[in-house]
Amino acid sequence: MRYLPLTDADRSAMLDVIGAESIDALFADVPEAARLSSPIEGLPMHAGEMAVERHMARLAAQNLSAGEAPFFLGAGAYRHHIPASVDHLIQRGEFLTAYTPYQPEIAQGTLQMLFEFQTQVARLFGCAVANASMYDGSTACWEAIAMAGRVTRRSKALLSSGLHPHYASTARTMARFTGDAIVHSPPRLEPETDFAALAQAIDGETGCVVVQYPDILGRIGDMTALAEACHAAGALLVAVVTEPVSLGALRSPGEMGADIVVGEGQAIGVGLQFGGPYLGLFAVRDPKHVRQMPGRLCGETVDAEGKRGFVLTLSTREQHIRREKATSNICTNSGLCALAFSIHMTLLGEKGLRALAAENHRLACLAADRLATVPGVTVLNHSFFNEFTIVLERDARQVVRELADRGVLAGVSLGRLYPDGDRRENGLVVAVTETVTAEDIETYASALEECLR
Amino acid sequence: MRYLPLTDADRSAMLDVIGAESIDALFADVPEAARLSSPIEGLPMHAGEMAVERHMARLAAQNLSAGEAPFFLGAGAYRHHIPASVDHLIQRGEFLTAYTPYQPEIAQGTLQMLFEFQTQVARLFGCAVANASMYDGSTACWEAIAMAGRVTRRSKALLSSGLHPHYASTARTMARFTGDAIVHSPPRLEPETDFAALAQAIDGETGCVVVQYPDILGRIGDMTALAEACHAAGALLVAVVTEPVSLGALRSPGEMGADIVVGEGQAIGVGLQFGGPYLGLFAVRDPKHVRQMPGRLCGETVDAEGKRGFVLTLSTREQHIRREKATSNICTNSGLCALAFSIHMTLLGEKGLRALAAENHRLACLAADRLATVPGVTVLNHSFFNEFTIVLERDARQVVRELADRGVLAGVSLGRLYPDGDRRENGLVVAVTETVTAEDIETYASALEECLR
Amino acid sequence: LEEPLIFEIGGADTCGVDLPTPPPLQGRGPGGGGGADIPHPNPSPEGEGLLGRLGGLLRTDPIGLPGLSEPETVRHYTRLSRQNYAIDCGIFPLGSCTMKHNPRLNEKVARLPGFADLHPLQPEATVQGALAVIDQLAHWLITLTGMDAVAMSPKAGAHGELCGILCIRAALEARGDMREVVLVPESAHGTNPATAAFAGYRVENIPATPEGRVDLAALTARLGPDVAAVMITNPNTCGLFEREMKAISDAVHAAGALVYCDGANFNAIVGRVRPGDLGIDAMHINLHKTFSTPHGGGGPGSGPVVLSEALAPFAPLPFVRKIGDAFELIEEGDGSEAAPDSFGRMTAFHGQMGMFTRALAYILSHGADGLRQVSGDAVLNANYMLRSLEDVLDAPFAASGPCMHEALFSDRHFAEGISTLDVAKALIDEGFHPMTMYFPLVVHGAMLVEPTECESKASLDQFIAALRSIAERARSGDQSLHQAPQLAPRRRLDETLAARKPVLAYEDPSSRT
Amino acid sequence: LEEPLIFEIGGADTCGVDLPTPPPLQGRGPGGGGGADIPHPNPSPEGEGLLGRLGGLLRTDPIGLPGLSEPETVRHYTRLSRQNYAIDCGIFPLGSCTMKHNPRLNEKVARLPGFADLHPLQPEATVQGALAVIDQLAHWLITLTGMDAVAMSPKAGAHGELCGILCIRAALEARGDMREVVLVPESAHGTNPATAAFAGYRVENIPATPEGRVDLAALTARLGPDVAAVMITNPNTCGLFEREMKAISDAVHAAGALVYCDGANFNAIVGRVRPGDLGIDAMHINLHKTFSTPHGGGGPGSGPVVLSEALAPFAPLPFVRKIGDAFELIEEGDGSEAAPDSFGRMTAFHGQMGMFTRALAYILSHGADGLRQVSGDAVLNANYMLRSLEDVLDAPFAASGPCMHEALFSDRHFAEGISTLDVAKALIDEGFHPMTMYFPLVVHGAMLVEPTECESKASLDQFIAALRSIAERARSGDQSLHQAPQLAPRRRLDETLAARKPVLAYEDPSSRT
Repeated sequence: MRYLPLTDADRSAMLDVIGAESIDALFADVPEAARLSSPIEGLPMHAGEMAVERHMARLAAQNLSAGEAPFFLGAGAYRHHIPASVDHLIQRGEFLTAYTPYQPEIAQGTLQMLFEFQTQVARLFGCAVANASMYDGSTACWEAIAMAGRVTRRSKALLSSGLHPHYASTARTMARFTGDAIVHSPPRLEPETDFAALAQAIDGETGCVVVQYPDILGRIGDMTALAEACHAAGALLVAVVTEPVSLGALRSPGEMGADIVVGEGQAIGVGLQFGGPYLGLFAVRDPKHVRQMPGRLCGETVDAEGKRGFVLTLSTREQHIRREKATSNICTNSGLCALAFSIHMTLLGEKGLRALAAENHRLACLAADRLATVPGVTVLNHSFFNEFTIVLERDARQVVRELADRGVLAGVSLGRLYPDGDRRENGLVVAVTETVTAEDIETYASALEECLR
Repeated sequence: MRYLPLTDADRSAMLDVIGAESIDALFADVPEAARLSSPIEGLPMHAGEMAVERHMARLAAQNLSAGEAPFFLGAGAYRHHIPASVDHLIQRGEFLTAYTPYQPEIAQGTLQMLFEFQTQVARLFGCAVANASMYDGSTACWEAIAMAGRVTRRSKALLSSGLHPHYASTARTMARFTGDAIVHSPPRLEPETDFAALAQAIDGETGCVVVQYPDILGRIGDMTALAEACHAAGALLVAVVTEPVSLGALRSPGEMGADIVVGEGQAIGVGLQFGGPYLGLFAVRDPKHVRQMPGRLCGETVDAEGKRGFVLTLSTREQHIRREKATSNICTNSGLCALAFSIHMTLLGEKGLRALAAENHRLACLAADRLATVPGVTVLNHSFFNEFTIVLERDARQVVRELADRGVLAGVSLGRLYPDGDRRENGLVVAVTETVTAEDIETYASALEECLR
Repeated sequence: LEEPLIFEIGGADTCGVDLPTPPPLQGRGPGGGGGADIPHPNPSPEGEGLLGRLGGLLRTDPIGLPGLSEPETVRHYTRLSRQNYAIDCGIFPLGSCTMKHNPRLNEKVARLPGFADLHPLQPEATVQGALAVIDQLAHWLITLTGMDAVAMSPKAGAHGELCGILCIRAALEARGDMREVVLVPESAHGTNPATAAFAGYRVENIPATPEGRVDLAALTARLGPDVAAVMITNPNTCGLFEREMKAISDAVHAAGALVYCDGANFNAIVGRVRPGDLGIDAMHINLHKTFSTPHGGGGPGSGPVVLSEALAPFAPLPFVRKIGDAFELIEEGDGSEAAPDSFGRMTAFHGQMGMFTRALAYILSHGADGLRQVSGDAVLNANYMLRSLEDVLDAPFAASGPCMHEALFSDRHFAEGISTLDVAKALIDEGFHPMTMYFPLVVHGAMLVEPTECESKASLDQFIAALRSIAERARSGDQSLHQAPQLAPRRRLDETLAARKPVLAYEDPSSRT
Repeated sequence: LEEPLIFEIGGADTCGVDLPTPPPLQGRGPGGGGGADIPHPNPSPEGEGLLGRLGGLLRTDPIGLPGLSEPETVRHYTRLSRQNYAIDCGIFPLGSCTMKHNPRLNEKVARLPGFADLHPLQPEATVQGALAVIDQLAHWLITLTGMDAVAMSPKAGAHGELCGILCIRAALEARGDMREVVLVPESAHGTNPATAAFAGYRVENIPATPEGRVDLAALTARLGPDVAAVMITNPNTCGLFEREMKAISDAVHAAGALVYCDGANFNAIVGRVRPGDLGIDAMHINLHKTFSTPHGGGGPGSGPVVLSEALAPFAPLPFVRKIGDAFELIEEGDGSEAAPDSFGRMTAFHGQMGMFTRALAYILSHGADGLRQVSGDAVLNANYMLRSLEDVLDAPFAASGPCMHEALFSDRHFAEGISTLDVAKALIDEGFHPMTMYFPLVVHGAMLVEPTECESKASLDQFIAALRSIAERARSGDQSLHQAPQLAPRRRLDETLAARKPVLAYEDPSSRT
């Protein structure tokens, strides 16, 4: 067994030191009835690397991967080109196989990277402080709602209808147990966001308003007025960014007054991975809110010789110190994904991020204009970044399946996201990144035309 | 341009320090007529990573790779399973992007690895000393002939007809310029090697006899008597091993009296790679021959504090010191491939190498027996390790092409290796490694049967 | 050479990527009618007039993101990495935070485009292989634990705890039983009480016996109609197997409550004991601990939760179901028929797929026989550690029977003024990563050593020799221990300063006050 | 912690692979009738009686190959690697041994199964994409050099030199011209004379002018009917461009000889000067130097040779030819019609395919414009280095015009007893890899610094500052320089001992005498 270094001779020698007869004897504290005397039945025995790789490769081959087809899915997970050096670097054993940096003297690599990551996220979001990452965007969104509750001591959260439905679902699940009140309804197929209506709906119970930017239908709303309305009412504005590349072209939520900005960082450096692991981003505009933040934080300090160094800090907020009084039960972050994000962002830099955003937007415009020429297709959006919604004359979920059969991964149907119907089922969210070619757009449009004929 | 760190501002500042007006001005010593004032015509401009990757992936997709088809090619290059950790480790930047260890104090990683590699090769070959690798098996073979000439001061080399024809060609090319005499003819389709005939042919001019083990047709010859005949006549016996996995099952050439053992190390750790880079192995049985060896050598020593360390040594044999009097003009070795070999060999260890060899032989026997049942197929060999020759009733080169069309990579036809005809063209060399499944063998046999029908 | 921050070496004009088209969006300012009037250095025909579609929110101020060319980037992160210790560098004996060898095959498999390049919302017909991975891993987890179902979507161990507790609460609510208290042993991971509190429960501690196990009598005495669940870690954080687990479960069930098992230490018993046989109702499994998925400096995790028959109907969405030959993903829309009692969604998408592929490859590599050897060797290594050190280090539960996967020591024999921290830092100077310090809280100056099955005897002997010698120094009061580490990239770091004056983001020197 | 040798930690029974079938070949001994009588611990039906086919040569004695489990293997090589300096760790300014950044895209591309998993003898129809790679790279090399053809199979630079010289000799022989002498400048790489000697030529040196270039007058005077070829390195190893290259070529050609150019330094002029325009007949290109293929601790290399029209017919087999839409590989069998004058095969198979894919990806990434910037930045960086240091280090050719890609210094200003070696080792303690030492031989105590285009200005400034301070110490006679390096994994190593009592393989302590 290739992962086990002990030889039988080692085992005997060690059992002698211990004074035990056998390895089985070391399990004497397990009641005999619960002790298995041989390998569990119904499972195969060990296998060589070649056999395992063949098995897994066979399963992988049963999927249609994004690179094999013109690909237009977004809705919270985006396919971008990731430079090869990102994956090379995150596979360095010193990053890949390190644990949480509990011993900072021998973990400065991870810690300095996290400090850089926090700064990148804070700047991207227009915030003062970001944490060292969370599970993903949806759980970060819930944590923001929970934090707003702690800050405002109010338990009602107004969720924009443009918030990703999985994020809203997640919040609703959690709120069911914490007793918070979540107000949310699915989006209407209109070209504009519901920010104005949300501002109207704020009341004295409202702890926070949660908006997505750009939203689930790809619409871009100015949150300046909404932020003012929130603040006037003593509520916090939470902004959710599921496509961080957009902030290479768009003003940051922090700049417009959002108090907590959370996001899904997957688009930068992490990849699609069928949904996980992803990267929760979490930042606050006002440094005074730091002590109410969930998740790990890395801070600068000095060592005994006065050299700059980094440590995990403010951990008195966390569960391993505070136990039941912690700001969150979160223990793990998404460190390796944060590293990938930070490396990719460093390769891009300001110039690259802006150029990437511009290219995404250019191609999305191209696609929107081309798809609008297909009979039976209406483009919903007036504004969008790299994702927009088209409305068909029949159920888009079925169209997506038919297009998949024709080798086009056409987008995310609203029927899948909002199975309750209500006239949204003809909507289809189409994302267009730099990985899409003009030829892909043409293939898509032609296939769609045939399909709708 | 992503690989260039200088900004335009940097360039200006640096030109100021230099006192030059422009970068172009730094090329003033180039005659103006030869200086290009703009990018060379007829070539494309720079391209992004995604575009380059797409281009290369498109070319890669035009090949039928070994993993996509039942695969039976050998004849000097063997497909074995390489554990994933090998490739991970050779991609460590500290190995991948280091240069020749000219500064040993900061190159102990490479040097210790080479010392371990030399020891592994020497033990595998039954020799006293191995060098730190050469370009590949064919050039190592020529270097052995040249070295035998230096040792014996005789210029005639008898090459076994079972020596890989490319190796013989390479030697013939070199000998044409050095004035050495190479005696070699293509193999006859007989079950036994020509070792006995070679022993007869040795004369007073003969500097060395070169045999391959197992030979190009897969036959295994005992070289004990031949070694004795060589030594009696004052000649050296050079043994060539193109499939080092065979030495997990077979006695080593050194044990049987070969004086110089060379080989192609590609089978262990390196992979097929369409022929290169590969790994030349070179070892001598008698330590007194070390100073006539070509190529780099790594040796043990101590540092100023008495700690064990490793350095390149005996470089007075080499071209950068000896210039036109060097033992060889070789400057580069195949360091990264040697690393891959050494890691793979360490993972295997004695136990794994023996088991791997046994598995190869088992499957080869299975394949030989099955193919022998196909009408019109004769198995030539009485002895073989993981490769044997079958004889068909028509030109095997055409059969190989037809089987490729049916998705089976069937082996190497003797017509390709020996285009001179002479009744060898019906021969087909079939290699069977642990990567071949019983199902592959069955597919092959069925396809061959259909093809020969 | 000290490695600077990217903000100190990168520039706004430096870029390590080449993008397909040169013209970036540029403009004088946001607002107004958008971008039609924005000068475009190199307008392409398609590019004209597009900027108006950004809703008038074009970003114009500098963001402050430094860029590095690719060579500088590779060098920056390579140099940073070299300041880290990792399992690839040596033993990483963090008790309760199992750090095993991460097989490179698993990294390779997870990167197959057929897994890595799949969107979570692709049509089911295009992801059958991915759903099969989830299903196969689920099958192994259920079989190895002897349970009835598994929720795959939790993102990490603590998320799994939450999932389990929410299942329990949903099940109790479904029968109209609004219990308020969750009992947690004093030695539990901090996540246990935090999770229970998050789910709206009041947390009460259960005491331990002097031998380091749950006090069954005290527990039974506390059980009653207000107790919703008991959370037990088994093997526990003192490294001991809870001998009375079955009796505990029976007592809890008899009182109408449910048993949550913290499965962080499942690696000690995998393949040898099925928690389902001990009567537990829910248990999360840290894939990185038991099944060796990489933890990359603190994450990602993955925390599937196995469930008893009683809790299975309440598991979260989405989940995979096999219908005939095809796999289906059950999501909200299918919920009303397919999962009427599900407590809902815990996260976007379906869980940590990238960890599932790795864990499945690990499990298939070991097989049923190999996993049994894994737990056996892990326990053997820990006991070897315990017995090789108990003469120089106080081992409070050395008499409580064999330890499981980790050996627990205390600071009791140290001289005045020498702490567990000093010993840990001294290990750094010997070239080792220290053990877990000051956990579990029930032992003073605790040192929790978990070698795992991945260490050779030679490696253990080296570590034991180093720790023995440091222990001798600690007993004799060697004050130089306070100076450790001296050979690490940094000396001891001032954590108090970091917390008192938090600097959590880089500020440009020009903008610092 | 010192890292032991695998022979000190591995065992014959330890294994880091799991092979598909358990029964290994075992036996009492070789010889006799082979294997029918050899006991087989676990005979499988197919396995019986097979051992006889090994020709009676079953290996029975221990080989002495230690094995390690996978975790131990990963750790051993990870630890070893951390004792290396590399371009990924910092500047690697080895003049004449260009060390550029190795892009990771190229590593990825080379590993595509469609390239990495191809056998060199597959039917041509199944490797059209691979042949296209060779053809495209050849097209670039020909275009960038302004030559007529290229031989792709040489395995490294020195192998390429040999190829070029053999072409020259074959061409001369073809016209019945048996010349005997090859002229080589004193400053040439050692491979030049070694190659010429190997090809059967007598080597004579050409002197240099005081400004560091070939002495045209002396060369012309030496030319005559016995001279077969002149080997010139351009840019030369003093870092200077040979201004008179065209005149040299013309003179050589006028004397009936041919011009070989050592293209090791082509990286200085790529995209800006086509050697074909300077009249050369053959030049090898080190793909790792100019086109950034990794050199992995000393190899592999790859040395394609571009050829003039006069030499093209003599190029070695095999080569790729495009016929219509398909690529063909011309080998021995096709030779009589396709390549009647080829001097033959230099190596098995077709060359360093794994390097071709990387070099092509590098070239396509940079493009014609990028490669021009590459050489420009490389020369800019070298001149910046030269001008920033010439006040503290003797720069013998500083007045000879701008340097090309490398800056040359000498030990002339050092105090008595301080050597180039001391300065180099002191750089190690500052965290840098030293420059090339004692080459070229024409300059006393030479220090040849080649920063390459991959260094940022900040990186150059750091290196310059360190070297300035060491140069000051060398001038003032600071004897502590002899102690350097002190901060490396090893202090200075005893190379004399290594050569005097060579220990070239590990011997088990038990078997040492």
